[in-house]
Amino acid sequence: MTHSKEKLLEVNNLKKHFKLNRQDILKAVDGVTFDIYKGETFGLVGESGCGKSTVGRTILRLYEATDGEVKFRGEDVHAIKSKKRLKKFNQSMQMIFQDPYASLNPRMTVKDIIAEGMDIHQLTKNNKERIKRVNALLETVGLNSEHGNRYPHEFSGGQRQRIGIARALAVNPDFIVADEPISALDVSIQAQVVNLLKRLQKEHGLTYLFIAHDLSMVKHISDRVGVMYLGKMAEIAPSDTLYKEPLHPYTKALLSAIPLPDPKVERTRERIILEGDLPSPVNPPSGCRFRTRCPLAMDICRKVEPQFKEYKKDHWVACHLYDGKNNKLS
Amino acid sequence: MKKILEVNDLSISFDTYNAEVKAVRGVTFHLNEKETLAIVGESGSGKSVTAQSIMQLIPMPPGKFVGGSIIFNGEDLTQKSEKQMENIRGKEISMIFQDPMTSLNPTMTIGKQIAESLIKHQNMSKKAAHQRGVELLKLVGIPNPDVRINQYPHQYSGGMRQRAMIAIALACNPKILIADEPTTALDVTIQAQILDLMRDLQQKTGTAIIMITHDLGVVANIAHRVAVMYGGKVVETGTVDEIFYNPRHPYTWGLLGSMPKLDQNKDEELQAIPGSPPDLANPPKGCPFVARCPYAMKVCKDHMPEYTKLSDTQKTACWLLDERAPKVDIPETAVVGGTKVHDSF
Amino acid sequence: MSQVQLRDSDFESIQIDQKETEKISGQSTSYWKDAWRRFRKNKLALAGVIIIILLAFMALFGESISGQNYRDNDLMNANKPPSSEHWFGTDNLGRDIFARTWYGAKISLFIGLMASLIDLVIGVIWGAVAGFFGGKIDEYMMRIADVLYSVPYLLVVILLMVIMPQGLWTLIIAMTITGWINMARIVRGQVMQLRSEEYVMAAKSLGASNARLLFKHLVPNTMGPIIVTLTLTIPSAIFTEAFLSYLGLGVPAPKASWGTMSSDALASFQYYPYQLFFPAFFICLTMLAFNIVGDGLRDALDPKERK
Amino acid sequence: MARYLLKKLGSIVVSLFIIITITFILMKIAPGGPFTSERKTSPAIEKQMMEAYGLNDPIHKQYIDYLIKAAKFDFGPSFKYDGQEVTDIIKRSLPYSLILGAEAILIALAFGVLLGVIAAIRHNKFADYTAMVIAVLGISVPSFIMATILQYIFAIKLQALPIARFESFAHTILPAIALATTPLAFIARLMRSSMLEVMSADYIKTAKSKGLSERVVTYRHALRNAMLPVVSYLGPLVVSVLTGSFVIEKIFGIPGLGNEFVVSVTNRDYTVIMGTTVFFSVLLLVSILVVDLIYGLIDPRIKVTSKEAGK
Repeated sequence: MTHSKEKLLEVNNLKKHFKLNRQDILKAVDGVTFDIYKGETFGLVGESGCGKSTVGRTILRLYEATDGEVKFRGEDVHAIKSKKRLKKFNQSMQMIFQDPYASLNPRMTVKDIIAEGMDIHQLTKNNKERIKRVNALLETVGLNSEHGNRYPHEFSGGQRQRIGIARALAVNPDFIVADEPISALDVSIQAQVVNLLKRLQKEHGLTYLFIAHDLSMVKHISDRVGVMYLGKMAEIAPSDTLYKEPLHPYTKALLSAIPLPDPKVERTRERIILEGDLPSPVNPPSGCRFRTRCPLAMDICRKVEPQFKEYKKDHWVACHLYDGKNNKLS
Repeated sequence: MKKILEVNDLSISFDTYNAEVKAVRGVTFHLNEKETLAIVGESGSGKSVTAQSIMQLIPMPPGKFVGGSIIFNGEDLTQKSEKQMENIRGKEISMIFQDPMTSLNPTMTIGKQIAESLIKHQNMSKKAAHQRGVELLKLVGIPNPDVRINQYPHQYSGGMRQRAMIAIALACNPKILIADEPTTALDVTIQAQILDLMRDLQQKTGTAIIMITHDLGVVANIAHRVAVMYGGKVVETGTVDEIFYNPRHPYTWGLLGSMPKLDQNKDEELQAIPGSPPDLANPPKGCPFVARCPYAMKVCKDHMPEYTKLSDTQKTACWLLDERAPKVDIPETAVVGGTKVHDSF
Repeated sequence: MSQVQLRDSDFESIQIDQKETEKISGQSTSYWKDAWRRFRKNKLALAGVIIIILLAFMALFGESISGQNYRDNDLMNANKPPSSEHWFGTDNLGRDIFARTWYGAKISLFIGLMASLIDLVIGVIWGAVAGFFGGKIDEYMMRIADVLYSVPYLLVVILLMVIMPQGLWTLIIAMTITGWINMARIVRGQVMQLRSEEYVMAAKSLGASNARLLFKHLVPNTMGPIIVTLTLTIPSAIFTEAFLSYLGLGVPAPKASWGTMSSDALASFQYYPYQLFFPAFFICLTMLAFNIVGDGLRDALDPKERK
Repeated sequence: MARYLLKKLGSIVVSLFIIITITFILMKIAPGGPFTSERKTSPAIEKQMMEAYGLNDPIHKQYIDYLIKAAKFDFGPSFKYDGQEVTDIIKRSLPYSLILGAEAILIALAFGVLLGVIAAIRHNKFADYTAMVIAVLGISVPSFIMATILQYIFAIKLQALPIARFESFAHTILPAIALATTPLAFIARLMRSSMLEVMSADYIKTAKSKGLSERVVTYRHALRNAMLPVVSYLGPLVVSVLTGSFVIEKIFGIPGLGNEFVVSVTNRDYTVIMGTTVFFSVLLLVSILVVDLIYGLIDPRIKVTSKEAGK
């Protein structure tokens, strides 16, 4: 692994609950812990409604956390009160969004969209410098200065997504949350964006939190991957390890569910097919949240919530199968 | 193998605010009995329009039938009246759509929505149709079908709605099922369930399936044959093995290359296809892929290549297959195979 | 298929500049330019604009064109049909209806415009604040609006007209006291929806202040619905004024509006239908013009049509 | 459902309380006392009357008295007509207004929906344009002008229908049409756009792909769902008809509640004004509640929307 072991971001027992009405609370994120090292890409996967996007947004303080802490370079993000500090923090953390059609203000020119961060943080001294910098950014993401005067609706999905990347880069961030940046794009365009993100990471020494539901792409781009299920972290491991030796039954099922572009393999596969649907995060199952769909569920799973523990070096899992005395599998 | 459906040189346009968009430009393919044909391509390639025009579901205007034929049972569907089509839709050919959330009528119970086609095509009584509806829900794997049948779509989860859609489509044992991106809006684990169900049902009923998708994984999983569409044209067609193991069109190479392999080295770049798809309001004169093709030649710009027959089943439209063109091997990034999977606990 | 003679040289590789495929043809169009282009194609709406301009012009300068004025009565010449001297005829006091019509236009349009503008200001501020801050603030603000809304609009206006001294501004104030609620609701709904749009999130994550979020992102994107609502509020205000005048609660004499003129003419319309015709016709024409312009703007500004 | 109903009823009570309070305050600050009109009354008699009506009590007592009485639907005596209770006036005039209003609502709904559906089905064709021209004209012609036009054509020129008063069904036709014009036009436009939206929904494609005929698709699938916005317009529809009745009843000389209200306004007969205002508000709030209930019945989703809203 290329990155150092310096922790850039520490997320400790983060919770984000949304109050729906008087009785119902949506526990979108319900106690999630992980670290992101400087210079790495941390992939976060899970099915819709598992809380992965909420994690990203809560880290950036787009949502206020219900409980827990997010430490960026050792400083608790949610404790920042001063406007100035917060602004500084906003500059070092950025986000790339999912929907290339909804993430750009239709009334602003591309130039103004990209320069917005620079304007807010007063990064450029004069208009000339502003234009120069915008053009350089456009160039970086494979567009050119002519595009600056156009409006978002004139661009294709892939181009728009690159504009979104340029906007995030404009403030020279250290850390970028990429919230499903490729899910809305066509396959051939996905690869363009992924390649661009990787190139930028190398050139600018960026750290990514890459949120996605497409496991094969996550594996390709991430150094380590966390798997979420119903607001909880099920497993974290280096991406190769996760794919070669997944521990959590949910991870295994998830991996098994991806159809591979290889007909011969597909024909002979005996895939694990999970029964049923995702339970509601408003009213999650007791004990282990995956037990209602887990083919290996035991008695204890209903009663006790499994702890999230380091099973092997760098390989964390929350499952009673790996509890020592219940450990029948390894 | 008997051909059950033939689409010949089909062209469909749309009048939009600014221009006429030539969405489908001379598409030809066929469907054999009991097989699954995947039509694969990116958004705007014309795959959905092709599928909907088989059912004659394209609203005209703004849609416009430009030419070609769709032969089913020896008759041209493009020449049929609306009344005649009504007896084919739902009975001979059925369709399921991408978004199960919006494809079901929110104010009607699932049972009634299933019963409609049974009453229409099989003259069933309401009671018999209800009974058959319960059986169908059971067939598509919905638990407690006798309770579920009286519920409304919003009481179903996404995966169950798509199951219900399949039950509706299969109610009258159609000869052809057209599935327009049926799993795109679903999560992976639910997608696996639905694909499994579709394969299962095909074995039981022998329905031929046209599967519209952009996901090559889904294609490899379910298809027998594949038609690759780009820019409103079919650029390559063949059996699933031919398309994955012996692709001959640079666009197919590009598609295969842009998918990350599970055992691919992280430092390797993905083989992205550069640029963006062509604007079909103003389509290129020659090969639609020319602007993004790394092997483009002078001829590609102005002349659309004809199909080269590579086997009984594989046809490819590319000038590289002309004897005068330079020899090009399949690039390594497009080579598929040997992926190791762990499918057990 | 046309059989073309191809030469070997046709099979030479060419380098395609990928920059080419990124090129976007055509003029860059902003939202407003695009909307204007669409609006211009709507002939009916354009006709509406022209009618409004003409009406406004006549309201400003029309009164004295025929050499008469709105208040001189001449009982000898009462109830005269249209003639070369009195183009629209005279009323029961012998006043020139042509001059009165355009004087009335001034009053009617002024009331319509003023009431709509006040609605606009209060409605936009109220709605934007409620929608932007959400939560408790929103709940209380909208509760107040709901209660005001649960008394029929015209009833409120009538009640206020009863207790306040009659006059032009009384009329306007009475009309705006609950009239802004509609605008506030529309703006609130829009702001609520836009607030969770990804581009607002993006600006927020860049560290944008609330003021920036509101004025750079939210307000410009609600302009479309606001303008449409405004153009549709004007005819409803003109209608309300006419309605009230009809009930005898309008502008006091000798001032005249289209509403008071129709009201006065009603008693004898069987004998002098032209006295009712002119003001009534112009009320309808104005409302029609504003309505079709509003419809045209809605079509032109609707973001749904832009994809 | 019971909880929902209770909550709604609660908010109606609160709204009513506020409305009564506001009308009370407005009345108190209104210029001129109830007896300072053209009728000359001696100071002694006036004082006596003030006493009789409880107008000399401290203001808070008057307020509480009024609240209690209003809760019992007792709005006190009319200031202008001796010996007449406001409640009696309402009772006497309400039937006229009810019949007229019901007719107008029926006309507006039936023809509005019909026009809208025709326009949507024949989208961008002649019938569509015709229907929409009718609708725009309907919105642009105020009801009182419409009433006069109708009177002129059908009563004066054609002599086909009675010009005024309320004596038989024939008498109600013209005022009901005049009253219905604006809401009819509104419903037609609403119905058209809602129908167009529904017709392009995915589930309509599903219905067509089942082989259902155009007619079945339109009526069984599209119409019902497209009606939902029209149902939510029923509340404003009641208001529109109510307030429209002020002028229409005046023009046609119908002794309905609207007419009473207008007369009381010109007479500054405060108790009648207040009574009718409160009565109208109750009517409106109840009709909005009824709309909510109907909505819940035809749209099965309504019960869960509050849960999904959080997403």
